[in-house]
Amino acid sequence: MSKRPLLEAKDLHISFSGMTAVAGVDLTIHEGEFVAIIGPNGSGKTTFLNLCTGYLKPNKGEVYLDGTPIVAMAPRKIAHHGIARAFQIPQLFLDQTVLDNLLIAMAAKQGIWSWFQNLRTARRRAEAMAMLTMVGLQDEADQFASALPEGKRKLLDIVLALALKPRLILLDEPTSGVSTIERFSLMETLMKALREAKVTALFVEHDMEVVQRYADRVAVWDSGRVLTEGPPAEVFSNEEVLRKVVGV
Amino acid sequence: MLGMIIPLVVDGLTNAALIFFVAVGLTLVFSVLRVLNVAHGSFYSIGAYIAASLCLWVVSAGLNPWLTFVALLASAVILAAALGPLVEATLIQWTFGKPESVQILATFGLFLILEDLQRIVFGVTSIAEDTPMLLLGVTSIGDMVYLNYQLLLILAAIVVVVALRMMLVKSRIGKLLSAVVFDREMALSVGINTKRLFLFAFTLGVFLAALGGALAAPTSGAAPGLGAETIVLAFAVAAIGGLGQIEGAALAAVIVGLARVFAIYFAPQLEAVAPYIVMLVVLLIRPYGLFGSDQARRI
Amino acid sequence: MRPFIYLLAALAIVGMAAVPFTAPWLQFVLTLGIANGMVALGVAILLRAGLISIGHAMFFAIGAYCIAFLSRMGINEFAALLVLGVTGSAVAGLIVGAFVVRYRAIFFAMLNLAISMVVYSLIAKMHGVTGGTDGMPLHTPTFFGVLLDKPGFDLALYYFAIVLMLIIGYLVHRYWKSPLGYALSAIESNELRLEYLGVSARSVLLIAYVVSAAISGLGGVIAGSAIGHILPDFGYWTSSAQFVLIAVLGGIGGAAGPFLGAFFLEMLHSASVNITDAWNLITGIALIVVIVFLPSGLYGLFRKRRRSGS
Amino acid sequence: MKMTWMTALLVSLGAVMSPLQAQEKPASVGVGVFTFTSGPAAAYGMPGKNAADLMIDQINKDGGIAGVPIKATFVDEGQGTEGVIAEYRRLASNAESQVMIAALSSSNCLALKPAVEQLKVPTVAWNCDAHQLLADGKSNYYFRPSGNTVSEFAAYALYLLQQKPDVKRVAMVNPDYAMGHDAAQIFSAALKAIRPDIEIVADLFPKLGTANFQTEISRLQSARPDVVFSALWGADLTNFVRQASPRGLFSRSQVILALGETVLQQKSLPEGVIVGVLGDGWWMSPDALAKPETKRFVDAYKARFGEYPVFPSMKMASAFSYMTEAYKKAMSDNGGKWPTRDELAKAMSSGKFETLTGTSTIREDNEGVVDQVIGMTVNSSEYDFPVIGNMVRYSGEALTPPQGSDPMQWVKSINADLLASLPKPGSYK
Repeated sequence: MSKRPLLEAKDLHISFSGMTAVAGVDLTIHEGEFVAIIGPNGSGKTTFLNLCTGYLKPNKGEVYLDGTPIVAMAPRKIAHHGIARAFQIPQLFLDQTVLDNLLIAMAAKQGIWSWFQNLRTARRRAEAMAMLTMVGLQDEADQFASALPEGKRKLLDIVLALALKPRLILLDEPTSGVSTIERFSLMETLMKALREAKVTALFVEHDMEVVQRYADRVAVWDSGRVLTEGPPAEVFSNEEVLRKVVGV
Repeated sequence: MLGMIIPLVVDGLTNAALIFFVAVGLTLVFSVLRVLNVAHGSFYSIGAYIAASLCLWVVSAGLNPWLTFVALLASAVILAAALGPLVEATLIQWTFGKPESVQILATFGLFLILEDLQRIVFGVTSIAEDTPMLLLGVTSIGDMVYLNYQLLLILAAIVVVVALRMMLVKSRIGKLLSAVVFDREMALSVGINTKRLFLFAFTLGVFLAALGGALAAPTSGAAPGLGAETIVLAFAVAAIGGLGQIEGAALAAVIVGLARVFAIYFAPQLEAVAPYIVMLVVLLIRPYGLFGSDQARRI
Repeated sequence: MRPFIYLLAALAIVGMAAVPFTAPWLQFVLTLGIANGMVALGVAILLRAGLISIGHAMFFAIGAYCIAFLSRMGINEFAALLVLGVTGSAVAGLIVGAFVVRYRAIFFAMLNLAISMVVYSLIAKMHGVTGGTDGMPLHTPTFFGVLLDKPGFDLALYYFAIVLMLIIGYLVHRYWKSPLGYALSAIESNELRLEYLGVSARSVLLIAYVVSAAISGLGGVIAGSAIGHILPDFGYWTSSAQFVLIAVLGGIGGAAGPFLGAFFLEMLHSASVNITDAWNLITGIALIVVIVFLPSGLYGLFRKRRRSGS
Repeated sequence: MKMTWMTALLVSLGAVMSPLQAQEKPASVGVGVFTFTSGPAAAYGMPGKNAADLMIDQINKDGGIAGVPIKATFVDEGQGTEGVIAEYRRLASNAESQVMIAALSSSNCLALKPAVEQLKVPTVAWNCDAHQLLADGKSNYYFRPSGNTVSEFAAYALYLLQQKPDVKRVAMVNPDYAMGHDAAQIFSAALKAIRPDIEIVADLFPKLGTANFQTEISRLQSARPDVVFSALWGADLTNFVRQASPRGLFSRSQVILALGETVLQQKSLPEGVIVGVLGDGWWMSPDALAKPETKRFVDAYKARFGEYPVFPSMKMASAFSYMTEAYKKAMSDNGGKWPTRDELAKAMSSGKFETLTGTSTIREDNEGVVDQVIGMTVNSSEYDFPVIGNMVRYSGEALTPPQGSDPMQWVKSINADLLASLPKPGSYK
């Protein structure tokens, strides 16, 4: 595993009407890593993702993607630079079919010239079905996204992000709202997909089992700061972490 | 110089007062029901027709002429009572949760219907009864003569602004309205009966529009085509003030009123365009209006 | 059932082609019907993105006034007028669009209304240039090099309009089936996701806006040439609303919808004016009935049939 | 090659489409009457429609046109120009419709013109006075027996200069559309042609359909004009008068209401307002009242509609008498046969026609030359509202720009000699 830094956050600050949400975060994610962020609610985890994707602008600090500063960019520009995102509440085109959702994402990736041909070209279609099959959504291909159960919505949301063939994918609580039974099957499919696509991943997660099992590295957040970071084993033996975050 | 300013101000405010009544109703209904009612202008013109007819009747019946003032108010009440609940319960409620295009079109359909009903009921010749205007007489400011009725209109508009604000902060129903406007979901979740509130708000909106028409009737009478003219102007004013903003509507009305006055005094050619140019400029600088926010939620 | 629809469509086209011989007066009505249908189609493109423009009559008017000015300047070939008229309204669409695509929902509607009212008032005002409310005459141009008298030109225009309707209809159909078309409805359903997919909603809308303005201008060119006289009323807000009305009446489910709506309305109008002059009342009721009972417009009637068929 | 083939096809199709023409007497004379029965302009449209109804009844009672009864189809101009043209074409395509009386609004007339010349139906412009309509002099089927705006508004300037020679400051309030701007242009040009020293102290254009004139009135007060000229009409005029009189406009300035005759019966006008009838009306007009048919028309109108006819009524009535006379003329020209549309058009295109209010002489360009009657409001013993007195009747020849000349140039050419040559106010009794 190369240790080349892919995403570097340097001294990020942001506050909303006096309320500090992120207070001096430094975090580096290396190529090929699966990094988990854990921490109590309101410790600024999602805000951090918003900062990394240009949805929010920091009051102070920088974010570099492979050396390029990106905080000033709009979300769509950052998407072009290779960061894709899946949301805590899946963001889908609910009035379209699952297949069309994915086809739109792929067309978006393929760029402006693809915009004038038919959306459902055989090539794109086949590619899309392959992806859906990989994550087990092939049977729902022609269902409307609005008809999907929460777990599958999550999956589709992630697939849309993957369709951009990103270098880094940000996952906001991929397993939240998913039953404990489905949880691991979802993570398995997800990890399989990520490995196949050779995507670096940063995911916010509440389920400690999931974190322990899948993360290479864990960053523990508390009130807008990175409390500590390191391999899961190490982090979960840290008293303070156990007290503050895991709540034992 | 002063001799120049006074007429500008008085005329500006008179213009403003008349536009304000329609705009504030429109904006109130939008803020509460989130429906832009294209038929709102028709309530203004029907109000004018009823008022004029009532006054004509009062006079022809040889009653005390001061009763015409009662007639003006009564006609607004009558129209609001007759049309408000009816329209809200049938058409408007149906449009809740529908896309804007549907809401606008449904009310546009209503607008078309009301325009013709007016013509069928009241005919095509303009009617008016100026007794109220004449009763109040005139006042000379400098070498300018003004109708006291004009000044009354300005007063009435101010009263309405204050009364509405009072109602919203003091009265129970007002607080409920503000709650619904501020956060509809929350309001629903805490079990506020929005159905009744919407009915009330819409009827109030109709009343305000009708009142505007009624108060205009003694000087301006009622004539065909009033509705179409009124509604675009009301749109302009409501948009300038920020949809859903009562004080916004008031300020916008004054701005548009003054704009018209300045046009008439200094660039008569631009009179007709003035309100729209103001609207365009304001919207390009502040797309959500002077007092408006993205969701146009506050009242 | 699909073939049934195509058969129906084919019959309709044949029927239209026969009109000049079966019911000559209808020719003019239908020419206008096609023109209005064009504008409504333009409006429909934006409705796809959930944006309602109460101002598209301005592009209709701009298209019409463009050719009026050009013919005053001595350009007297229909083909040239057509191209330049459409270009003119497309350019106008680009300028206006650049401003309005930043806004959504009611504010988009309002801004369009405001701009169109300014355009309308200016056209009605500038007597020296536009002939004010009396409008501008339009001399019968040559038709692709052929010099025709007015009846001949009208007839040629009529058939040409039918062909244009089919071509434009097909192109818009393709547009809606392309990613660009899907992106429109994506803007309505989830703009955030679209942005995160790296797509600029504004450029998607700007393209749509320019296209719709161009098509509306085309409608203006056809209507103007058919009437032979251009009036500011073309751009008044009520006619803008009429175009939205037509689009929703016909349905935006397919490119055929707006044209269905336009023909329906023209027929309804021609039928009602002879019975009563309360035609506002009738259109109003028709409109409400349709949006309440046919949420996907007249076009929905055929769509349903097709579904149940396949 | 291909092109010529195409031309041939299109031309032949065009031929197929042009309606058949009836030589033998039809069962009825189909007449399309275009006027406003909805919208603001209905204030003028309805008096016109009433007059049309009445004329048709009377003509048919007297045995119709050479025994053929008139069958009218009314078209509402309020439906918008596109609808108006569509209806015109539909009616024209029916061989039964022989004549069109269209329209009230100048913009509709101008928009109809291409259709009129194309479909070759004799068409009478009954109330659209925009001089632009026939300016090109090329019209073969569009006729206007009722005169145009140039003579109508120039007449007011001349009357004013005769009545109030010392006038210095003039203010104008006109509706913000073509007619209003024409009125302002013609009136002021005519004044300045004779008295360049006259100052226009205010030139206002309230939007058509304005309900609130308070600001305009203030503006007029502050301008302190000797004379206020206005071509407002319909509800606008009523509102203007209602709002202006209590504020003393009428007592401070000499007011001219070009279309004031239409509101006389509303009892709202004070004495001494200069009003006219845009042509030769019937009010107090010796010539008109001398005609028994006019008397009959007026009385019947009053009886049926509860008010006296106003100038739109008279213009509509005149359009009908013009039409009937044209038929008689055409039939005498072709030996009693029922005329084709073309023969009727030919008959309409020249000659002197008796109308209810005087005569109209049709020129080469199909423009009717009519006299202009102007007066001032005076209280009268026979009516419970002020009527027109101190009248003058200017001959049409004197006030109509010669054919082919640029109307505005002609207005600028008006001079003191012309003024001197005209009869004086009060001379017409």
